[in-house]
Amino acid sequence: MNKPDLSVKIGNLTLKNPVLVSSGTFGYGWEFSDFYDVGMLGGIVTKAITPLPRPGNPPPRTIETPAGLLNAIGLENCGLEAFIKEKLPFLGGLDTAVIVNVAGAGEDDYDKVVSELADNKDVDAFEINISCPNVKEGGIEFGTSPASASRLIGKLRKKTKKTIIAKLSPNVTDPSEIAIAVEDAGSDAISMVNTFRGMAIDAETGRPVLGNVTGGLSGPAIKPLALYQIYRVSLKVKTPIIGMGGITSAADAIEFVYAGAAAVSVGTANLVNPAAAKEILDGMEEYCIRKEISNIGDIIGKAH
Amino acid sequence: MNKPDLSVKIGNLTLKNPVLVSSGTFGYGWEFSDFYDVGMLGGIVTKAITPLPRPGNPPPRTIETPAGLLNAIGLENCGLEAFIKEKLPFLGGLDTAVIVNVAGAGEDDYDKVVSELADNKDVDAFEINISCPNVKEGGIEFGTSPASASRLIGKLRKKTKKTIIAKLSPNVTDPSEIAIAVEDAGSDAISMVNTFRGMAIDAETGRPVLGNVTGGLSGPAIKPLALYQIYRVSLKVKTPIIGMGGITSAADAIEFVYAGAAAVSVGTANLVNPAAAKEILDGMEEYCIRKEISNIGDIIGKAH
Amino acid sequence: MKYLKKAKLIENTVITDDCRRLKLECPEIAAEAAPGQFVQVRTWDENGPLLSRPISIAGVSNDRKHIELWVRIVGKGTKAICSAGVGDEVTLTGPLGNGFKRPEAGELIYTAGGSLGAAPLRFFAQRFCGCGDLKCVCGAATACDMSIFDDPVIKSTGAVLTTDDGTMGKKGFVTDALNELLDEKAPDRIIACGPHAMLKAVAAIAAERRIKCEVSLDTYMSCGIGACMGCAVPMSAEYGKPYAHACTDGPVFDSKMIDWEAF
Amino acid sequence: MKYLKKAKLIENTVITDDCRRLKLECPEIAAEAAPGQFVQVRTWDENGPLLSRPISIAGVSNDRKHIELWVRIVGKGTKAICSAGVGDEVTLTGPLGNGFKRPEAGELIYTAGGSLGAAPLRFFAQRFCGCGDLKCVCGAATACDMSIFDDPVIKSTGAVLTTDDGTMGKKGFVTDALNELLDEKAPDRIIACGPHAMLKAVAAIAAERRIKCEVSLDTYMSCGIGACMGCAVPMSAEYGKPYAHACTDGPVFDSKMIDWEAF
Ligand SMILES: Cc1cc2nc3c(=O)[nH]c(=O)nc-3n(C[C@H](O)[C@H](O)[C@H](O)COP(=O)(O)OP(=O)(O)OC[C@H]3O[C@@H](n4cnc5c(N)ncnc54)[C@H](O)[C@@H]3O)c2cc1C
Ligand SMILES: Cc1cc2nc3c(=O)[nH]c(=O)nc-3n(C[C@H](O)[C@H](O)[C@H](O)COP(=O)(O)OP(=O)(O)OC[C@H]3O[C@@H](n4cnc5c(N)ncnc54)[C@H](O)[C@@H]3O)c2cc1C
Ligand SMILES: Cc1cc2nc3c(=O)[nH]c(=O)nc-3n(C[C@H](O)[C@H](O)[C@H](O)COP(=O)(O)O)c2cc1C
Ligand SMILES: Cc1cc2nc3c(=O)[nH]c(=O)nc-3n(C[C@H](O)[C@H](O)[C@H](O)COP(=O)(O)O)c2cc1C
Ligand code: FES
Ligand code: FES
Repeated sequence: MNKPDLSVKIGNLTLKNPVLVSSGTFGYGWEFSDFYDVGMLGGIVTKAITPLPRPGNPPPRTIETPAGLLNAIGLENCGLEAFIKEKLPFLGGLDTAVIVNVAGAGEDDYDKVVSELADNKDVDAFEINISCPNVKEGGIEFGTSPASASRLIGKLRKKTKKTIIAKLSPNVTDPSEIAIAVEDAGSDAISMVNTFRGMAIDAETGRPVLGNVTGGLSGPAIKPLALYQIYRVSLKVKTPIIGMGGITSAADAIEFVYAGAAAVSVGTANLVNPAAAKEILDGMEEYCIRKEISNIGDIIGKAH
Repeated sequence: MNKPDLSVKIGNLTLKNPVLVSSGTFGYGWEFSDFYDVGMLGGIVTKAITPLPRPGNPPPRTIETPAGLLNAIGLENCGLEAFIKEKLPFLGGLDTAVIVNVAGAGEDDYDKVVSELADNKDVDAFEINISCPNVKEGGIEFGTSPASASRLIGKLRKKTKKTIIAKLSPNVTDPSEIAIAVEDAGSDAISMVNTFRGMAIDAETGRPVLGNVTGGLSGPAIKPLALYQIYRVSLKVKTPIIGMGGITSAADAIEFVYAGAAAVSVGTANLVNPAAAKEILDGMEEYCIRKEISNIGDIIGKAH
Repeated sequence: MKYLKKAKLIENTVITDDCRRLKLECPEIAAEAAPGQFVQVRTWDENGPLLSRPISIAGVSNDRKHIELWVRIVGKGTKAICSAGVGDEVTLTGPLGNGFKRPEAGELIYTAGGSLGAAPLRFFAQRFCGCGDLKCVCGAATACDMSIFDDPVIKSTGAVLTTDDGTMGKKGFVTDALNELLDEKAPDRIIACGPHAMLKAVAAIAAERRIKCEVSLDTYMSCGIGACMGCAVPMSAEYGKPYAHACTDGPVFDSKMIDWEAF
Repeated sequence: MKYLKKAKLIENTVITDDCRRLKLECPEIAAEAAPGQFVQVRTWDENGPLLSRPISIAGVSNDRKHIELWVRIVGKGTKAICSAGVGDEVTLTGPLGNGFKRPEAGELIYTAGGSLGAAPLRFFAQRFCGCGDLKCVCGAATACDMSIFDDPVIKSTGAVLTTDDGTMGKKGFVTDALNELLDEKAPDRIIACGPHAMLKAVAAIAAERRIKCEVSLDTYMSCGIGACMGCAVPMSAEYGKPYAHACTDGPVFDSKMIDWEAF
């Protein structure tokens, strides 16, 4: 068989393959460039960018749980200005889509980051993080109410022609409601899931382990939950879904595609094995060849 | 040190110790009696009982996931009549609290089971399952709307003087809302969490693994999520919480107590190791002795 | 009575690339085990899968102190089990489930084992050799798997050995060899264990020839002790209930009670 | 350059009940490793913990083909690592982090190692012996742990050995022995690695005596390569940023830059 066609269209952006790397788990890309050519990926999603630098939460910020990772980083990042100056040039030089994850404490923060980068040639898309469980001011609030999610996305839609991806919170009764709201408001795609709210307690001391008390759970533990949410939401929206949550192997990634994801994103697995995303991409290609799937698009949502 | 006091009051029921076993993971008790004297436990929660027998869902009904178990049993049970005749006598003969888990397709079903057992001397309490993710007709609906949860509990409250425990769904934006609603409606206690909605897909075939397509996730994978929900809800309600979700060791159980649970319940761990609940009870006692905790009540919610 | 025991691993023998024969010291289970029953096995605490794994009892030592298990590495649980070292403690729960019916005096029984499915049949032969009249067929996909049957008990039954690809023994499926035996003479009972497709085929043959047939099913199990209702097997109308449970009602079932279409 | 490699385990030696010395073949990492750097280690695929585990490089063989790790079993990850067999493949990422500053000619350096914290200091001594003037103190809680220091490199430094309980070597804490040395003569630098409480005490001593001091911190890490921002270390005002990251800015830090109160 010829090489399968793995390309995917997300809004007006064509990804050369469906393997992205998730925000907060891939630094700004260059951290992984000793291990493989990160330009081979479908896209790189940056750590959340806020207008000003954020110091992040007090440690401990991460703790391993059974098959999972709890984190409460608190959106530590260098801020918009340093991002443009120090991080973006490397990303812009790669032959891969650069997706900037945007976060903030209020609508203005999101607006500022998107407006500033709206015409930047090194940026291909925005992932709007309306679902971070680890900052108290905002983020998660947008993600749990269809009305405020819709208002935020609607506002940002007016600021840029670039692809907008809304990143949903899984910590809701029905993620489809928010998905429909952001789709109607002009989001080109949806990415899900962000982390599930969780916490760890030290049995010896009786105290919460994380400096931030609560955190967000990622990794293989949440894979069945993420698959379910994507399966369910993909029945309700027409925009493509970028699926993530515990993807560790090519088989995992393929399951997300069957569930309804047009592209997949590798998160925690990058922290475990720095070559994870490359291995998953290679494995997906092998899978398509072995199964004689000439176009990955043919199997999207086929578990339905 | 003397033996610590492990007893707990839940409504008008005193549990001799805080270790229960969860509905659907301990059969009707006798299945475990070859392994230890199950009468030593604080209480036994039965498999969900419905007025009529239910055949359950088509197989496969369970599948292991990373550190978790997905199930879609579909409330298979022998029905109220056979339960009273065949299962209850054994349970009634034990020196432990017998808690009947009640489920149904509509309010009438719950009403029927509770009314019928309201004066049965072998029954000590009812756990009202408003949170089963694996039956389409009802269950989960009560668990996701404060109004219907409140109406159902209010109705059942009138039917029995025995302790009523409302079992909440974790698949909601804010479990505190439902907790407050059922507390106001007369529930003596809250038990949480039931399973998280999830699914598994077979990467080779692209098809859902479970006969029921979707299922509920339990086991160590969900422990951080359960701890968080209990921590959060215990800030909002005064009624005792029976905490569960991935408890596998005495240390796990102690963490739930610190998070805010007055009693704990062992579920999936029983399936993995039939002596799990006994070992956890023994370990909690040892913990209290080692830490010189004379009354387990002293550490409830102390992580706050 | 069911036991939960730490059993010492006495021998761990390589049978094929991916199969091991384990000998475990567990007098309680050995004393009560019947052919067709199984044990739940765990060799890990934290660093392993969640659930224990069900494995058929392949035999019991003459002094009834040890049990034998035959295990094929197919995933992480069996991999961990097979890499246990001699002297290690293995956690066993058992004996579990209902075994094959005891043979009656003079009963003619044909056994059909596919690959490691031969394990419980081997225990049957070991226990009941002499009680009835036994003719055995054992089939494997290819020659590499034939060493599974290189076992004194199986040999003593004079079993017909087949491979699907003819690389060793008789060429063809177990069912082909079974049919040949059946053409010669109808037995009182067929008992079978092996892959799903093979059992289905054996059940069809038995139904057509109206011969009593017991199959030992391999279903996904969680608890193995009747607590979770996870191991449902769809049953035929005759059975009276839509589902049976493999771990308590089985794993051995009368093949005509099973709804093979739904299963 | 950082490498992700499968390294062959060449030796796995028991040092104490719960400590092992591992020798691994990994020329790429061995060639570039500097004292104070670490590797991320994995010996499992499915049957193990999620994250890799950070372990200091305790030395490099003369031919720069092998690295040495000293590991204490404290949980499931280190248990799996220490039970790897000779010949097994171990997944390593490294060398990671920033090591100790290279000694200048004639620089007088005191090293203080608590228990396995001696590992990176041993590599320092191995690499730089001769470059500066080294005086070493190694402390353990009790005699059972003293065999950690029974190592040719550590011996060659003439290290002062202490135990908290006096069951072997000098009685007292590492810091007591360090203070004695300091009373004799002030060095140009102290370098230390060990339990948190010990490092804090060493940092306080160095601050009081106004001696330059580097400590190698043991923080909880996820990625080890600067990707997750998980390994935050609270820093003093002087550092200019509220947090540094142990895996990229450290694990070796100038002790006066750390906000010991918040840490
Ligand atoms: C009553 C009974 C008796 C058995 N006797 C034996 C025996 O004597 N020797 C032996 O080697 N095996 C036996 N099995 C099968 C054995 O239990 C499975 O191979 C094992 O549970 C797989 O676990 P794993 O972690 O290695 O595989 P996993 O990593 O869990 O899965 C690997 C693959 O095996 C499949 N699988 C997982 N569990 C089962 C299962 N229970 N049945 C069928 N397929 C499964 C999965 O779908 C997957 O494709 C028996 C099963 C039952 C129910
Ligand atoms: C830069 C660096 C270098 C290190 N060098 C060595 C070394 O040379 N030799 C060595 O034996 N160990 C070293 N460690 C510590 C080692 O990484 C931990 O002991 C290991 O990660 C624990 O994993 P586990 O799965 O065995 O324990 P777990 O089961 O994860 O936990 C067991 C206990 O150890 C604690 N723990 C877990 N991870 C860490 C950690 N990173 N630091 C401190 N405590 C932890 C837990 O809180 C828990 O109490 C180093 C750590 C760092 C960050
Ligand atoms: C350490 C860490 C940091 C993260 N930071 C961000 C972030 O800044 N913005 C965001 O949208 N998601 C963030 N996430 C969530 C991931 O992008 C991803 O949605 C989630 O981890 C689920 O995927 P996984 O299970 O593959 O990790 C972070 C996750 C982790 C583990
Ligand atoms: C196989 C299985 C069957 C279950 N059946 C029921 C049930 O009938 N009623 C109910 O309220 N909860 C049921 N549950 C949920 C458990 O009681 C418990 O809430 C959940 O499994 C979380 O605890 P765990 O992680 O310790 O298992 C079931 C869980 C499992 C695994
Ligand atoms: S496996 Fe649990 S009931 Fe059969
Ligand atoms: S451990 Fe991930 S940034 Fe340091």
